[in-house]
Amino acid sequence: MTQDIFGTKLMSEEEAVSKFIKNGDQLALGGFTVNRNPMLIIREIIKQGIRDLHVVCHSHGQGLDLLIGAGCVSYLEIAYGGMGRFAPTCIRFRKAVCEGLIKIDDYSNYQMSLRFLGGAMGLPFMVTKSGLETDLVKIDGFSKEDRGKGKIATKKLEITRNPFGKENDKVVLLPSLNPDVSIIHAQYVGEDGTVRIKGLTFADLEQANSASRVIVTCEEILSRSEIRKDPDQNSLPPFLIDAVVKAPMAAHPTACHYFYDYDPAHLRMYANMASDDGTFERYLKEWVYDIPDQAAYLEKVGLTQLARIKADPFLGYAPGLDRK
Amino acid sequence: MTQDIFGTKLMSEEEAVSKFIKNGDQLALGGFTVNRNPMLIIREIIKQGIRDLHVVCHSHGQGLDLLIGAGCVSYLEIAYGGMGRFAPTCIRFRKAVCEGLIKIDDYSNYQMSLRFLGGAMGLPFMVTKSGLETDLVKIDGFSKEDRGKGKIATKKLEITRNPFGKENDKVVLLPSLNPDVSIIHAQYVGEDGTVRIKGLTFADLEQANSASRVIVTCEEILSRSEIRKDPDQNSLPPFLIDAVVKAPMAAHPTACHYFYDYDPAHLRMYANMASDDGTFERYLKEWVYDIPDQAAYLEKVGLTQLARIKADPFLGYAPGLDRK
Amino acid sequence: MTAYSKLEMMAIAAGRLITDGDVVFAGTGISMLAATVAKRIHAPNSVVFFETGGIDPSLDELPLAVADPRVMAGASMNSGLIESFSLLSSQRLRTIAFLGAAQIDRYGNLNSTCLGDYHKPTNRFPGSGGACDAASLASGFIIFMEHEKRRFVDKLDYFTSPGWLHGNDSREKAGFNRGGPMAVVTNLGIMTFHPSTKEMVLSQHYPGVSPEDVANNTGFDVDLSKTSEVLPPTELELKTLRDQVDPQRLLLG
Amino acid sequence: MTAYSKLEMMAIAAGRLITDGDVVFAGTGISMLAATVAKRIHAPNSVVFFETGGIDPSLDELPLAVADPRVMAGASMNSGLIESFSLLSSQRLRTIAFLGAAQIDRYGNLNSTCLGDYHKPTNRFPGSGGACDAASLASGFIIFMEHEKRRFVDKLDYFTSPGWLHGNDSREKAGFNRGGPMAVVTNLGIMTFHPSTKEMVLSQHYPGVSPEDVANNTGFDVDLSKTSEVLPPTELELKTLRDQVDPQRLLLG
Repeated sequence: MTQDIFGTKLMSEEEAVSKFIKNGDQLALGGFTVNRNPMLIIREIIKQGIRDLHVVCHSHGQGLDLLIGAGCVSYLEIAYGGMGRFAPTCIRFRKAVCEGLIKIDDYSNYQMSLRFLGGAMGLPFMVTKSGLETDLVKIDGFSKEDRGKGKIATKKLEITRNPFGKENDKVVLLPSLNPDVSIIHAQYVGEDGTVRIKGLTFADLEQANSASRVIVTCEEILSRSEIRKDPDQNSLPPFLIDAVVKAPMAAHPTACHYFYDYDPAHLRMYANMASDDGTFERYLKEWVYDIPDQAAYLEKVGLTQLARIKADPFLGYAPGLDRK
Repeated sequence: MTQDIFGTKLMSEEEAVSKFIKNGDQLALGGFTVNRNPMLIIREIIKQGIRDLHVVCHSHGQGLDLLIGAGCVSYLEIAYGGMGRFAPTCIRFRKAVCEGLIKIDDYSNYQMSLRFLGGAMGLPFMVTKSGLETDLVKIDGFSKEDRGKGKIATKKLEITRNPFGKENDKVVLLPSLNPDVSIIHAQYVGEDGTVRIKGLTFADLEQANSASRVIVTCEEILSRSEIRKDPDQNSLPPFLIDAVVKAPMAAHPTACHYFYDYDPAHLRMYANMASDDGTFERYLKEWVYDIPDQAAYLEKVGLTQLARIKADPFLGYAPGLDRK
Repeated sequence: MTAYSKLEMMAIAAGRLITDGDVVFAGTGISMLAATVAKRIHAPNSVVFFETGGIDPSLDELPLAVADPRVMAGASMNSGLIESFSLLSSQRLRTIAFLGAAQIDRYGNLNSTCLGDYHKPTNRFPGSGGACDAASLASGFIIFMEHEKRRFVDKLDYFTSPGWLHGNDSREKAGFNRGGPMAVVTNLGIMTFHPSTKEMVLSQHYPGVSPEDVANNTGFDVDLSKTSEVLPPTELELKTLRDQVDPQRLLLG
Repeated sequence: MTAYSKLEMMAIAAGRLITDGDVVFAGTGISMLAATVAKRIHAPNSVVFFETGGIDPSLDELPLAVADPRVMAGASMNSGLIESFSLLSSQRLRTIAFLGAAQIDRYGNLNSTCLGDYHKPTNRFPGSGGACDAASLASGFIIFMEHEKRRFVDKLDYFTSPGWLHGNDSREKAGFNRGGPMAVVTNLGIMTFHPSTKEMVLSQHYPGVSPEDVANNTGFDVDLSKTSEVLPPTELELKTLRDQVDPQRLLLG
């Protein structure tokens, strides 16, 4: 029987970030816009002043915007930066791109997911027909000088002919991604380190399988026998996981299926505060820098609001929640 | 609410095969050696005298051997034909290959799985480093005349350079597969047509997602509300399924996790009978042609033997089963 | 006759373009309304799925984002992006996508990325997300747009998602094996594409809108000669939309 | 000292090559015995997984095939072939595979496909299965063989799984970015490969076996100059193998 996570992988968010994330790392963000963003780890990255991150993701919202706004990101490969009706375009993201504060390269969601899958499968590249002729394949967001540096691919992509098809059968080859670190939030981790994600997995599994190091925050720790009772439901094996942080509601203000809904009140407040440099700094101070730990964070959110977003155990979300 | 399977997709094995499988089809076999072979459908194919099949699979055993032995197969793309200790090499398979009764082209398990995945993802080809320099990539099992005919790929594969890597970074490109028909056996199908496979999925999902038509046999039909209570556990959506055949133990003599183990006595008997043309014909007569339906088949297996291989509901197999 | 809003007209008009059995790749907002109203009225066997991996959820409450937990409840399957885009690409299905954009050109090519130069944009939008994928891979797609000159442009600032490219057979020649824009549903009417040239034409205008209103709000020439007035929403359509699709009035307001 | 069989010696000798933390791609038969005895003795944090998708099952009973339901019980995860071969390829893991074959050459290249001409073989074996994949993609692999001249051949009838190819740096030059055969465990001893030429050398012979026995059963010249006698199975190794790994004596007989 392999060793359990106690005394080895189970640790605080502070230890997880200081041990496994450093300046300049290529970082894959788990979750998708309003769901299962690894917010606790993102706040900890900001608190530890980690800089010059090269973020790779598909469609991201809250966590990404905070990370960019706090000045942690230098390079970004992305398909979508938005928060639905709360911020159709992520606010600090938009500002950073328009002001040239970060270097950005655009792909599509499938393209980015395929790049993670390619990395996870140990393949050098993946193929798609998505994006032929568009600026996604014609405009390189990164400079020639940046190409090949660190984890930046030597080329954005390559257009070639399908050797099994006809003359016009062109395809796009996409370089696989193998990020330094993947951060994800899961509902459950077993005492043995097995990870179980409920609801949609987005590209979290491809990201974790492709990364050199993986940090998982979770709502609950299950016993070894409990999590191994139905192995069909499990998502990642222990030997790919470097750090497990037990932290209920670590995805707040984004949702975590079966545990809590997204927090419309917080997301509206964030959108308001993010739209001005001064109030954004205040948000960072009040909700990141001045918060010692997750318990204090949840205190600040407040029991009333936490009760509002508590998920129905069968539906997985908070029915009737005021989302206007 | 979409319509349910009653009166539309739920049908007998006879109807499923006559409606959806025809001479010359490219057929993907679900399961893996001793597990979840779609035996009922395979026996029905044999009974209906379907010929000239082009079988594509990875590692297959019982179902494949029977299909080859009965003379239904003309072309075979495969990675492995064996039944573990019961027949280290499949017996009728070996005979057919050595006697030139079928045309065969060898790939590896990952290569075949990638080809199904590529088809499932709508990609024209997949890339791998597996097999460089070996005869798997150097020897084409099919003739030049056969290449491009029907569903046979125009080329077995293509060796090229990884455009994102260094000089020697060679890779193998594999043409994707989109079989005419995929046949799989599942534990559960919902009244809505949703399929749930328990235990290992092998490449069944990639096969079903890549095929033009899909036939599923199952142990049990679940109500719509039951199968949709936990959508995370489901394997295939209704709109990819053409026929559902409710047939308990339709994978016998191979195993079906949580329902029954493989049947060592039957597999030994088969291996003995398959090794001689005369006794093999007798096996076909007794166990295929003379059996009117699944109920009669199970009667012939006998209650005592069915009880021996009945799976423990927690372990998923029959503990202590005599497997020597 | 019951009064209705432009949003209701758009959702219902777009929903009518869905046929029974379609596998619909939906976004949020108006596309959710369109897909759901179609499913509840004339296309009961159409299925809605989301790029995030949610396949055929019960949609008892309207999701406000494609990653809303409401796309996971009562679903046939919960999976992930790879599985969802694989389905989108499936050659055996008729997959229809709903897309929005910041800019569109006469061939239905879309920009949802930025205004100005890509490297120093004057405005930035969220980006492709799955839009480029849906436009590239689905059997067809339907676009929602506000009808304004600055959005219907002669040349896109950035080319995010492929429509009919340069018209005629250029899409096929570029390597796409199916798909292309079917219609543009705006607040003024429904635009389609000429069968051979693939140039945008006005197909239907809403009651109270004149073909000239469309021309005046389009940044390129558009053929007005074949337009007719749209059938306004029926009582059933309006009632379904209001009572069953968005009873919380999250989108209908 | 307790008597032991050649099979027990082979399983234990191979098990000793596993280091703690290895992620072991196991087949059935002797490789199951080797992997499991290693895990229960000196490599508790090694993990066994199967090409079929079973990851770290409890193995309370020995599986007789990689698709045996016993590779699904008490596992960390049940997945499928794609997931399993992805893990095998993972660049962050040390993945070690156990393989068998019908023929091997001096560079550890393997044949598990056929004898005679591929198109008209005199005998047919099951084929690659995952062997070519493991030999191509794992961090390293260990081969089990019966030591016979007809199996240790100068030239393979069919080349299924890549070892050191033509020796020296030919494997790297061919495009493989890691891996290669580490050892061949036979019923006579343990063969390894010369660090630079990659030719097979006799590394250890079993008690009661002479280096000449190895030479007489090998179809090509093999360097015997560096061999030493293998440490026979310890009491703990034998007891673990017999009482915990295969108490049903399915493989030990």
